[in-house]
Amino acid sequence: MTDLVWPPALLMLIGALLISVLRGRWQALLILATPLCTLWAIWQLGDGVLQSAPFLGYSLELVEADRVRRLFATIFALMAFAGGLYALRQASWYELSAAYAYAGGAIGVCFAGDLISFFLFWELMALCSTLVIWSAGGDAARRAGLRYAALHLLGGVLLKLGIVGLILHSGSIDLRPLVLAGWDSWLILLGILINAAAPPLAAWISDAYPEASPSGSVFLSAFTTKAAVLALILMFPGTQLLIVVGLVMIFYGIIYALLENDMRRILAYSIVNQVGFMLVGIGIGTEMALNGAAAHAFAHIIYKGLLFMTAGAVLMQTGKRRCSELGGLYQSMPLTTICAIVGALAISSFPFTSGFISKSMIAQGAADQHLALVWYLLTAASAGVFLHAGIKFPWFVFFQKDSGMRPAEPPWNMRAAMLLMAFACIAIGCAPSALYALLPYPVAYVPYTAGHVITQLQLLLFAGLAFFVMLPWMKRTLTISLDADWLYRVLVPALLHAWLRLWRHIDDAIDGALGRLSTLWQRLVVAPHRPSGWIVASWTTGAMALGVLLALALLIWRHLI
Amino acid sequence: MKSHLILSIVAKFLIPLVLLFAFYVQFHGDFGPGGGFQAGVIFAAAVILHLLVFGHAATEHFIPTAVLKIGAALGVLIYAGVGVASLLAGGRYLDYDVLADNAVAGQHLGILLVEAGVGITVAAVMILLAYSFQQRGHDA
Amino acid sequence: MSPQLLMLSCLCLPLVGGGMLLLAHRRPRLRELILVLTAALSFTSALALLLQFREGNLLRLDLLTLLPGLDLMFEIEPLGALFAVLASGLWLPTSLYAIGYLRARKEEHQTRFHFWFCVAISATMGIAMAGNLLTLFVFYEVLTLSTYPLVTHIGNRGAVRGGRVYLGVLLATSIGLLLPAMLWTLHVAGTLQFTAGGILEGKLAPALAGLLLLMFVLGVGKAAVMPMHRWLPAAMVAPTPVSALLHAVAVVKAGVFTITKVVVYIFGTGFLGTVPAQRYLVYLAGFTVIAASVVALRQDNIKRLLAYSTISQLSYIVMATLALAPLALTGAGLHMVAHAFGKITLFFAAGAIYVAAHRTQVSELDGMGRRMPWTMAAFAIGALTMIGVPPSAGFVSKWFIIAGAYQADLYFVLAVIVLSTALNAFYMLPILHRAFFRAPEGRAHGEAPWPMRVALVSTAAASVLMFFFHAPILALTRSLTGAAP
Amino acid sequence: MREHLPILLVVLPMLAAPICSMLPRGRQAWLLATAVSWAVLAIAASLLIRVHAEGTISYALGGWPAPIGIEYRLDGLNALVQVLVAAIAACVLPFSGRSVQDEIDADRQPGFFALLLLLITGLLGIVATGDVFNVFVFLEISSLATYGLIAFGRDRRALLAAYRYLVLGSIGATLYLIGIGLLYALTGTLNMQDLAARLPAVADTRTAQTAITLVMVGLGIKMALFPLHLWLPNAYRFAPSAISAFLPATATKVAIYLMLRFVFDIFGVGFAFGRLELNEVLLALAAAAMLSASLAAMQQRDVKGILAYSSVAQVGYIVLGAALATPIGLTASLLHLFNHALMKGALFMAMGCVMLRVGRTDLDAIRGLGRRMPWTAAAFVVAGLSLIGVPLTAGFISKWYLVLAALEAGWWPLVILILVASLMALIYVWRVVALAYFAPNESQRREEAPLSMLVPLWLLVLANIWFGIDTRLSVAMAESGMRVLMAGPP
Repeated sequence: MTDLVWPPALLMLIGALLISVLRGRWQALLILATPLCTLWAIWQLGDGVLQSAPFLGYSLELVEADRVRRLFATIFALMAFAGGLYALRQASWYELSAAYAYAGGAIGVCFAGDLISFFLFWELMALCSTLVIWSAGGDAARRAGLRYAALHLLGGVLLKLGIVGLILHSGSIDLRPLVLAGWDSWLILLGILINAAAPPLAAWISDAYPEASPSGSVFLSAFTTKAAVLALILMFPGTQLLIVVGLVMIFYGIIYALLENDMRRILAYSIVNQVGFMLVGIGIGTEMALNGAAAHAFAHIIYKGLLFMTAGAVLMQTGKRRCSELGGLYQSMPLTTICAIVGALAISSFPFTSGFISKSMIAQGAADQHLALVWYLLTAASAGVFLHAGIKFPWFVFFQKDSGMRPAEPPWNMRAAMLLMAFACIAIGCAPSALYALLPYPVAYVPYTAGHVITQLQLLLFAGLAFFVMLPWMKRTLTISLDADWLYRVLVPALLHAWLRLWRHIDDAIDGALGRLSTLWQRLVVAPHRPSGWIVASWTTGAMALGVLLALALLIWRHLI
Repeated sequence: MKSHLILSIVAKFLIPLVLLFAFYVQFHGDFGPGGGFQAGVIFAAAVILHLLVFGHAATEHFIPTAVLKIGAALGVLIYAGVGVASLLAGGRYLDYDVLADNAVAGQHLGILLVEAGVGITVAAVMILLAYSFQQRGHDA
Repeated sequence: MSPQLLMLSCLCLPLVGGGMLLLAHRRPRLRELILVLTAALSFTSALALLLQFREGNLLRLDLLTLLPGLDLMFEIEPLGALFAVLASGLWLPTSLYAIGYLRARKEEHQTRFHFWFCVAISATMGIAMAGNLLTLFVFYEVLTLSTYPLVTHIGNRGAVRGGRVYLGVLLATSIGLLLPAMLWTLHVAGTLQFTAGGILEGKLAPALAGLLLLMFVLGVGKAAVMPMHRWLPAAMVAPTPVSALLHAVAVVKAGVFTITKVVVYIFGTGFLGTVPAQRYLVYLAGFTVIAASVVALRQDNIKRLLAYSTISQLSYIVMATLALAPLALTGAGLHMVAHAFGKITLFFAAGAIYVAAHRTQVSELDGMGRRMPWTMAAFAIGALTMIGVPPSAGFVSKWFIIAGAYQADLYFVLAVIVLSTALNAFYMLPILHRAFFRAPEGRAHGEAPWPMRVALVSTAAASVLMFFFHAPILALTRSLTGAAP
Repeated sequence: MREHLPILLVVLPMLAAPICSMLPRGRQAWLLATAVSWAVLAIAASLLIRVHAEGTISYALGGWPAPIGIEYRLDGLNALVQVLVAAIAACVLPFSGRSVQDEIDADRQPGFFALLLLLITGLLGIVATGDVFNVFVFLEISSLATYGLIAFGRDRRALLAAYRYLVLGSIGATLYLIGIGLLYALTGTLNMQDLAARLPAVADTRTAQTAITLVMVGLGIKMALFPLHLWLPNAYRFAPSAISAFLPATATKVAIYLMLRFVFDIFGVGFAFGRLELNEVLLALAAAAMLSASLAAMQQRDVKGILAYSSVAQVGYIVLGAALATPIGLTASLLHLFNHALMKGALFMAMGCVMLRVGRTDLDAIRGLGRRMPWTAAAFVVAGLSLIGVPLTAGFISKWYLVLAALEAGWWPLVILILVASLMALIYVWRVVALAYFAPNESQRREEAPLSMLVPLWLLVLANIWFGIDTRLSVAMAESGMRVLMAGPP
């Protein structure tokens, strides 16, 4: 049964490999064809375990498909295609190759039927995403990539610890819903949450993504966090803790995004915020909420990809990244501006965009469970999202005061990619049933009721009002805001340096002590034994004889006493 | 060498006496206290006195080093030879009984020879030592 | 061939080859042919031995009896068979590599170099097959002495100084601690035979057993557990083929191999479990793992960095062995192999860079990935093995070490693994970034000579292959834990 | 004739000595001496075999039976020591041919060989005799010969060294003489067995105790027991090569044998060690010897100096084993006595080769020796390994036994001590080896020593390996010697 299956992840990886070998037209063709082939393969998969392989004495379930896995794989493949199109002419071959392998890892995670293969693909993602960050070149990217890699390898190891422990204690390697009990499941959760960018370990996202190349950040925005969301759906549905974590993430994202100046950092924080919504959905754990989380992930990938594409286009055309240095670009980049606005509306759940139909499902899920507080918070957060992502990003970048720059529109492939994504945002928003059909559980939810639409519009209106009222406060942010990343930006290096200093001190102290001891030893013990020392130096004959007699006297005296 | 008249006269007077005494000790060793070792030393003492008083050249004149060397070896040879002879004669090592026809004669002969060997060697070696000390002084 | 003859040939083939090398002194090509042939034959016989062993033949060879109860004898057990195959197997690429290296560097005394290399391999085989502690000790010392001429091969002042540290530490620890520990063991147990389940149980008070174990762990200086680690960085004055095979595989693995043998066959894991002090040695090894990684962070010289990384990785194995759980022992055995593949690749790459570009510092590696893609790709795989990331051999072994730590309820080990993984990433990844993501500078140059390239690519490939096809090795190391109930 | 072998063994070299001295040419003297040494070895070996087959051999001199007459008495112990002395002599004499030719004036060579034969006579006599006064006589013969031989050294300092040895040696001999005089006064006998039988009755007297002390100190000087070793280093260093190869392998060994004989067979362990606690003194001195002399050896600038100090340290090992007074300790002691003779003989012979070709033996002369004289250097390495106590060499076996003995007696610190001293041996041997092989030398001309020197040298080296691998013979011998000693006074 396993013979006829094309593992989608494998196709993607082969594509990645070939991209690194081929050049020119063939490479371009491959870039566009690989995700599509993968997509085809994804939809060829039936449900259940389709491919297994022996490893570490276990039988791995390399490909196991079901609805939610297919959903995520689909959007990953689509995103790879859009990203590939966006990056087609601009990115280096190694960035594309790494990005595709990264996507392959993400798709592999989607279909991993057991913990071990899940982990293997998980690590692949971590490595390849590091390469994507590094591909941007430059020192900032190097350092950010390094921190990123270290943190993710750390998360990977935690996950590994958890997985090994779980396998050892339960005897099964199956990837299945878990109960939070014991070290192992906590470690697994922790490992996944690091990838989901849950505070306080969320800082890597705003640290690393903005340092990637324009196309790199598009890829990055899609896979890592959403793979974590999928993992949580598969392993921790209905874990109450996730509601709390999700809410924290939502507000953390909003607050930092509001304080932030760098446009891509704003978007990075908004990822945290959006993933927070999904986590809340998973934490609620009802079919409705899980559907909502999955749908939101799907929608989110598209509009966040779109936003990063527009930000990337601006960056590429202007070379500027700070909001305070940008502005007035709508005049020369109208298409980009429109796309950015579409994305911004989608993220703010504006009716008739994808965000509206997915985010409201989560809220509905909360309402169904009579989680009033959660519902209120989610609603308030929607306003916050509109503030930072829906208005702040497009306003400061494209409108505001005129920066005087008149950059051209980006190349055709970027424009095509942006248009594709913008179209998808609106298409899903207008015809939600297509997306709903893909969701894991049957959907009996109608987003477009009058009350719902009006409520949402009111909310957005007041939020928009608030933004322009508070505009003076918004402008002052020229600095980089301090985040939990000081932990590894400042504290860890400081600790390391302290350790190294201590180490050197200890070393010196030991050396010093050894030195003194050896001097003493030399003087008291070794020196007399030198050829000129008193023990060795030729004694006069008389002294020798006297010595002998003394020894004799001593011995006799000893006996006679 | 500066000549010391009194010393040389006394020496000339003493040396024969000492030599005579040496021989007495040598041959009396058979019966009473004495023997080859002591006799050899006394003999050598006489020669050493001659050496001290009259100088190396004079002494060497009548007791050449070569002779002494042969003497030293010869003495040992005599001593060991007697032992081997007793072995060959069918007895044990230094078993003088078998050296002559009867045991008493054999004892006499054996002891006489052995003591002679010892005496010769000791005297020769002592004199050689004295010679070499003398020589060293001159070399330097 | 009878198993005994096979064992003897494992031991003697390198020596015979070495002798023939000396005879072929004046004909470099013939000499190198002999070298490669010898390595290949040694590998074949080690492999044959392994197969014999897996068929369940009793492989025992009594060579000679020094004193009653004190004999030189060999007996194959799983770990030893593995070690023998590993060392001789890696000798083959190393000999190729060494030929390329020495030729390219136009080194003097090449015959002498190859000869001592043969002797060292023979000693390694002796260690691998040793049937009792005395035999092991004898070959351990032979290995120390025979590698000295290799370490000081260059012959300048620095080499002599490094060699002195090397020899001093290794001999002082082995004579000052290992030998007394061995004597003590003999005195207490009346034998030195490696016996499944150990020979000390019930014969030594736990407190004293702790002391004895400490003497063993520190006495085996080759395992480089701190504070006995200083020889390893010092030995980096050696030509790279030496650092590669000896200080990534043969010598250091002989150290951890000895510790493993002592733990499994002298103490017995069951008995050692009752020894309280054993925990502290786990802590010591864990400390070494972390501390050496931290020191590696600030190294700029590639080989020194690799040396500290080796120290860290060795203590991994020691730590896993001392965890005493069956899975941890399996992990220790696997890690011996995995680290060997990875580290030898790294050293090969370092040497190739030295030969082709005359660079020795990490800070000089900018853009090396463009200039020497094969070399640096191999280096990357080696680095991933060190970190333990799939798809590399290190992943497999660390997996089992983690599992073993769970089995033994040693959360300390887990913490060490977490921390060291992050640290390893911190000192390995910047090198990769430099090599691949920076523009090359300086004079253009190509790859190192082909024998070196073949060697390093093959070991890198082995490292990846072990990730996928580790079943035979796993089976072997599993049977090791079968010997340790 | 067969029954006279015990005396022939002693008489043969004694007869040959004067003949040697009268021969006109050094070459002839050398040939004679060599032939004699081989004959002596043959006799000693046959005696050893006979002792093992038939038990103790007693030979009364001059037909006077013991205890009145002088008795030669061979048992498992002294038959072994005789073979040792004879074997070393048989190796050193062929070796000495070239080196004597090189180091000593032609007209003095016959005298040299005569003295050497006398030395052999003296040593064999000490070992063979069962009479304490006869021991003194042979002691004097050997000592006088030694003084003369050392004085043959080319270096001017040889004379001073010989003189110092003469003074100290005479003091030692005198002490010994006074000691046995006291014993004679107490018991009225000089025969060892008789003495042993009569001694217990008078053991409580101060005279007896003083006598023991005198004998022990006298012998201590002869065997160079720390701190009475001061004469030794320079004597060995400046003596002619052949002599410095011969002396450490035999002379001190014979003195040690004598001490063992006195302590175990005459005084009895219970008296000497139990009552007088001499073992504590010996242990302390042995420990001091091992550490202090090794330290000194580590810092010598001359290889012969290194080896000389090492000899002092090794005496410590031997005494250590004996002072434990257990069967295994004694076995270790005797084994080491035997093995050390082999290794030190080989080492000094190697230095003889160096002396011949390089003309000096300081560390600078060793530079690049591995290339210049590969066989000699290799021999030095192997014998050096044996000295350190590396497995598969003879040195390992005896040290192993020593450690076992210390462990058995529960003397942990001694184990450490032995290992530390071995480590120091490692260091001082290594200094030489490293220079020989790893020090660059501008003149790389190859000039190996002649075969006549290499063959005896390598014989000893191979013996070192042989007795490191096949230990049956040496251990059996040592154990039979041990049994003699452990049996104690009759």
